Amino acid sequence: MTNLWADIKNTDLVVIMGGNAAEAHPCGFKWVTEAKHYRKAKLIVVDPRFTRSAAMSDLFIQIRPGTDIAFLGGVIKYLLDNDKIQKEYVGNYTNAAYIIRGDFKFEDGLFSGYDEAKRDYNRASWEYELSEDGFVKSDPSLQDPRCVYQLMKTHYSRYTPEMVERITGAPKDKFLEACKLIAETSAVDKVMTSMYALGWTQHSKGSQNIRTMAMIQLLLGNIGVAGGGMNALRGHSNIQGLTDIGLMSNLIPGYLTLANDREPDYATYMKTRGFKPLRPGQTSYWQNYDKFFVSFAKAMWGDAATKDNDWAYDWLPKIDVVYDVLRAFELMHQGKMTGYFCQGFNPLMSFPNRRKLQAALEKLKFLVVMDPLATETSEFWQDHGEHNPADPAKIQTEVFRLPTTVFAEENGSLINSGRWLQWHFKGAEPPGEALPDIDIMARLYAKLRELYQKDGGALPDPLLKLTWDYENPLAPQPEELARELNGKALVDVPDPRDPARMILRKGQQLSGFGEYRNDGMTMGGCWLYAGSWTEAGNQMARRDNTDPGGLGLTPRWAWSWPANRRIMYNRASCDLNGKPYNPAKKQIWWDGEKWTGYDVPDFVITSKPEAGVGPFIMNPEGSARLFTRGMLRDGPFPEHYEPFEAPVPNPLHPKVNANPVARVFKNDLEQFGKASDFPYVATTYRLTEHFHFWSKHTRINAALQPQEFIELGEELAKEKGIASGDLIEVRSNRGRVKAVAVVTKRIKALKIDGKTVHTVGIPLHWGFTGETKKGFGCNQLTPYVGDANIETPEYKAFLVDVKKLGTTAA
Amino acid sequence: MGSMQITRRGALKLTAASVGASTLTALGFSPAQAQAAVRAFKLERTTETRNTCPYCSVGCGVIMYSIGDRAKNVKSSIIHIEGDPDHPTNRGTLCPKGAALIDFINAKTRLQYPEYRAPGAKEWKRISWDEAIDKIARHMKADRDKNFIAKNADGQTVNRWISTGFLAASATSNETAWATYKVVRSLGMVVFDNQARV
Amino acid sequence: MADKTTIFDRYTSGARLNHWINAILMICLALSGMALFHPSLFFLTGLFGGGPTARIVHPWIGVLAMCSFLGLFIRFWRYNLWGKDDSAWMRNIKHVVNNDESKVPEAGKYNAGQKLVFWLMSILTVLLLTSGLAMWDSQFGEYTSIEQKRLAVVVHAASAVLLIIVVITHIYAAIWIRGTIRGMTRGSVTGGWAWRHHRKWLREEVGKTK
Amino acid sequence: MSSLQSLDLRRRSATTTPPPGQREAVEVAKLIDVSRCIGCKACQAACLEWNDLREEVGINVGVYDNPHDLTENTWTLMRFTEIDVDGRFEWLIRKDGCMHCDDPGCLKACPAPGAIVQYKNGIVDFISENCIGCGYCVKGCPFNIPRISKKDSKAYKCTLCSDRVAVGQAPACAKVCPTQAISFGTKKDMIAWADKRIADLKERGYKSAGLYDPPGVGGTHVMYVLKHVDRPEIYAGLPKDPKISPLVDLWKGITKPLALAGVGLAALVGFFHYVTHGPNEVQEEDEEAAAKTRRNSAE
Repeated sequence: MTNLWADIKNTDLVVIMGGNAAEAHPCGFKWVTEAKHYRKAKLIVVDPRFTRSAAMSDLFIQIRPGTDIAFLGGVIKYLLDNDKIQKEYVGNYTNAAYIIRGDFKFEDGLFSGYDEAKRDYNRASWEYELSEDGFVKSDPSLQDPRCVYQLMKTHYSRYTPEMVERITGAPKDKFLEACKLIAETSAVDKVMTSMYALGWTQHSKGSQNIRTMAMIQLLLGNIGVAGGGMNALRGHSNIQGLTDIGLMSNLIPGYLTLANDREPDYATYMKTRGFKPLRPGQTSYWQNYDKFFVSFAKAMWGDAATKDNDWAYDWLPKIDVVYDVLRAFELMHQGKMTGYFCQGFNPLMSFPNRRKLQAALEKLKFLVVMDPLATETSEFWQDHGEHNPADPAKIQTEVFRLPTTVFAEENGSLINSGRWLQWHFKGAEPPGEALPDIDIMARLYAKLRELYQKDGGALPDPLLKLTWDYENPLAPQPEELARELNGKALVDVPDPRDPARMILRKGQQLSGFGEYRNDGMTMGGCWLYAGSWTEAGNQMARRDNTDPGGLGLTPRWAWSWPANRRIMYNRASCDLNGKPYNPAKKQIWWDGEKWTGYDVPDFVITSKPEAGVGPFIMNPEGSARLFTRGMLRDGPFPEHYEPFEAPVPNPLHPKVNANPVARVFKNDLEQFGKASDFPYVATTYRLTEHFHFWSKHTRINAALQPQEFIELGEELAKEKGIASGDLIEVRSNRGRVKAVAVVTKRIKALKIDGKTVHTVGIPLHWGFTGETKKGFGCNQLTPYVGDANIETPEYKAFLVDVKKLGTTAA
Repeated sequence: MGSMQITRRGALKLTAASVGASTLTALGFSPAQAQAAVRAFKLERTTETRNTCPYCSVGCGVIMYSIGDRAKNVKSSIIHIEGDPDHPTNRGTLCPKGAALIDFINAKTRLQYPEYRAPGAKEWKRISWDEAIDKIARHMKADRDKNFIAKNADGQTVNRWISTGFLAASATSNETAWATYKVVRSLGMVVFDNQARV
Repeated sequence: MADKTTIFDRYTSGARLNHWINAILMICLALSGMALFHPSLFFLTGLFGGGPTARIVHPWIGVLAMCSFLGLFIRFWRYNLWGKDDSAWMRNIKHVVNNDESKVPEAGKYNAGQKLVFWLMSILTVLLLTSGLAMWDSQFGEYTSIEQKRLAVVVHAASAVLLIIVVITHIYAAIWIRGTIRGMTRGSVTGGWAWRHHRKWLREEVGKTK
Repeated sequence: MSSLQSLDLRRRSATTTPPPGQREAVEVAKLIDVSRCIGCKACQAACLEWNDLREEVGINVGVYDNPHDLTENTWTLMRFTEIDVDGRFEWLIRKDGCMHCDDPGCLKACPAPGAIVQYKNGIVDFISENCIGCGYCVKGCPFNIPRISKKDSKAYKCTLCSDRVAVGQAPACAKVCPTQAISFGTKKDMIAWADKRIADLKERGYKSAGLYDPPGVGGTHVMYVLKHVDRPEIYAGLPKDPKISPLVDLWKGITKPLALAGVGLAALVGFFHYVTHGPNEVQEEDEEAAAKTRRNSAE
């Protein structure tokens, strides 16, 4: 979230699309109901189903799964055609005026530079035109045909309301009604918020779904503004933290990236990460990259990371490709993996194409599951009848199952969607011999260290020299780790202007990432968390909920990254002179000497407005990108591509049907089904009664939604002779699910490009362990293809067939 | 006891009276009233601990109520969880998962001790932590020493290990994440991911 | 005087046993039923071990009572068929109340008042049975709707009250008409009693022994 | 004044002596704003959790309602209705449970002294110790709420968390509700809040939005804000004009003492008849006449 949960109360229009906040985030959705009551806000819900969020909406529009870009592209066209944009904001705070290289083009569904053999683009042409001084050329009048604004206008000219209806099935009149409501928020005193979640990410063009809305929000001037923003409603309680701390194939904490094979040394590595400003006088905050990197290296290896060894650059692995989960299981399936750890994660149920996952796990030599609950993954080798057929005698995988604590049995911090780091406290001892994950990792580390110390082996140094100076090395305390994440001075740090004066004492906790250094004098695990545990103590445990300004920012409750800032890009809530666009909702302002206000300014606080520094300080150009340059693999402007399994060819460009750069493994390609065999569009989702595959282990939740079911519209049910409560089978080309039919008015048949298309809804929660009735799980059906940029699987749009099995459900 | 006496008295009257005893109503006889106090408030004198709901990313504040006052001889056990009214996001409210958190803590399927499943085995076998950690570490070392890629085909140092992977949790704390990150990365593991991807 | 007294058998030991079983069950039913009928009588549940047990045993006693009543009905129904004399007896009931039976037709085994009691008891018993089953939630709860149960409760209560009044009448008559009770205790009545109250029956009995 | 009760009583089932009535208490109410209810079942979960109840894990019968009806464990239940109202599709979600009637039919019907009480604040509570399990409350309730336990044969229903309210807390469901579809406070405040909600709904085009506080049962201490208050029955059969059934009134009203009086009267009539007319005794002439008859016959 660029903003925070309680800030939703400040909005005038909520658009829930690509998510279902009422169902998946009920307590966050509260702020929608508050906005509706106190600000008379409207709620638009666009979804393939009439969800619980839709039940609260003023306008609901049903679309076909996987057509969000078509819908939103149509909105962009409407805004541009009707000049419903926040012009000052777009002109000054976005790259709308910037000139793009002459060789950039888009034709027949492809951007310039496509290489079909590699299924990839050469993205060189997706770039600004630079003048001799190295800065981006621009045309503030927005008239240049090569400026972003004009290119965008041309690009979306194809997304007429008629085309939107043809692709998405959304009736033209309703679509225009939504456009009108959205357009109203281009006024400076009106704001819209976008609440989305996995309904946008879980597509082969997930990143672009989100980008399209981000572009709309920029056009409307709604980013950086209270009640606005792009609000990703993250799924898990600490998915934000896990990502911040870089627990992904290619990440270093704080969104730094691992080096790749083409970067043999630190200097080369830093060359592409220095981020020289692209416009005069811009902050380009990533210029501090090296400070963050070096402090991280010092946190890892302390004295062993020196300037001379490039801060232990070689001890960090270099990547040739990103080893995301889909690739991991593909490698496993090919028999190329030996071992696999699942820490609080249940991939057998969570990843697509369960049959493939099962076969892959059988090929492992060892599997380690660390979990508080008996997950399906840990029991993949057990025979559970039709819900998990297996022959244990034939499965050679060794499985270790290690019991862990739950939230109630440990101290620590979790980061919510609004980037708040909130500390929690232990209330009871864990059951039996269960241990905190930290202790398990520490014991494992101690054992490995012992073995390498004794016997040597492949590159032992990074392991042996890892900083592990915890009071009890077998059970580091969360408080110790949290202080390490924040960072501290390793030596007395002198003031550069007066070397005799020390600005930091050795061992002192850093108060912010501004104190991070690239010379090895400081260490810090994650620069974004600098300020979370300062000399003043644990800021994450703060509990003062006062709310100066009344916007719900509560700046003294817990601590939010970066720098306790509650609304990101908040400089953009003010005009060029530093005055809030909407005085009724002041966040920060220029008081004549400095930036001040109720929030921590997302800006150099002494930077005068007349200096012309852009509000998007992380970007070298200082402005937000309507045109993303080469940042995303599948295009600088979002384009509608069909899901890999779609009921119709792409009406915009039938030859380029699906995302042309999404990665597909060979045997998965063969497993895509055709519309002739699998005529219905399916989508998967969570229900409010359950949390993924956990809450089926809790008695109360199990009773609230006890058994697997599948939702289908009345028209399809009638066609198939299916009544509510019947037992039905849903098949894709990868598997099948037997479940109870819930026939509903909430899913209607759509007219897509002249063809009637039915949608089938498949909730995901049931498996073969826990308190609920046993189920198959929707991922028996889902396709093994991911988003072109981040490889999130396309769980949300695929093809199935439906068959009635019997009249009484088991 | 009160009602017992009533019963005896009633019985006496009955034996004394003829069948016309139904006229007893004329006496306006009424049994003594048992006190109708409402059920005792079950949280009185329980111990409160602040925590955060571990499910979704709204990050609702919860208060856990446990029996015992943390005295030495009392084992704390959480008996009830409800929303933290001071929390600026949830303001005391919870969703159906959060409201049932107590059943997550006490789930029948909570794991109690380390278990091991041997190749081809049909059953779990309980093992000690030491044995589990020792076995896992030896597996890891054997694979790492065998398959560690120090240099790529071009002879460039890459120091990566791709034959064992790690899938990290998304509900563990930042502190767990950091401890995990340190161990995983120092081993050179790159088949490393978390729930953010899916 | 003793030598003048003649004795006539009125009830067999089986009939007596049947009657008293029924009487006891009816009293239990009345006590447990009344206990649940009006708060002022709730203390009567104490006789049955408290409210819940009173609630549990009442319908089971009812089942037993129905069985025993069925026995009585089979034994006596044909003596209770209504005749012309019975109507005349009824019309002149005030003389009976005034202890003067000479102004009413001679009664057979049962006079019209007794027959009325018999048929009222039979009808009310059937009503109590059906309404009782309809509201017996623990056994047959799902077979009736709430509205039907509500009606059943009213019918049950009304029938029960009427039945109790009938029973009171029955008992009072037995007390009032001296010499009656020995019919149900010893099984026999004196000839004088029969002459005075059931002369026709006496003549029939005498005729039988001829 | 002296009383061990944590809440004062207003009514007590099957009791002929009135509870102390001098003290006055503020009436409380729970307001369920159906227009803000997302059907998340948090209330259902919180109710089970707070009251230490666990529902059986059932099956899905083709709807979202789980379990499919109120039970002795499920004192509150979300009921879902898919319906087209005035040409607009709506997914109506109603939290069902005890309405805490001001004139409670259950209490009226209950034969067990003190098994059902009404506190001065309006809460109608079942005192399980006194419950005899007869099920009369089920028959007395105009909303079909109480359920008899299969385990202990006692009647159960929502207590409006009387234990929480007694110590100044809101009912568990009201506190937990994420969207403030459930609020709790004094009845006066709840009506005022409902007015604001109704104004908002009317602005949004729901002309027949209104408060459901049915006068037929004297008003309730659980009230609804409905978008279509003119058609409460579309909300999974919420009764349009609930009243205690006339049959219940018949059996619990004046007829009850009248019936007892009838029984007493019958006994009295007998007694007075005996006093005035004396016993009807067999006379010597009767015996003689009988003996004579026998002799005649024998001849």
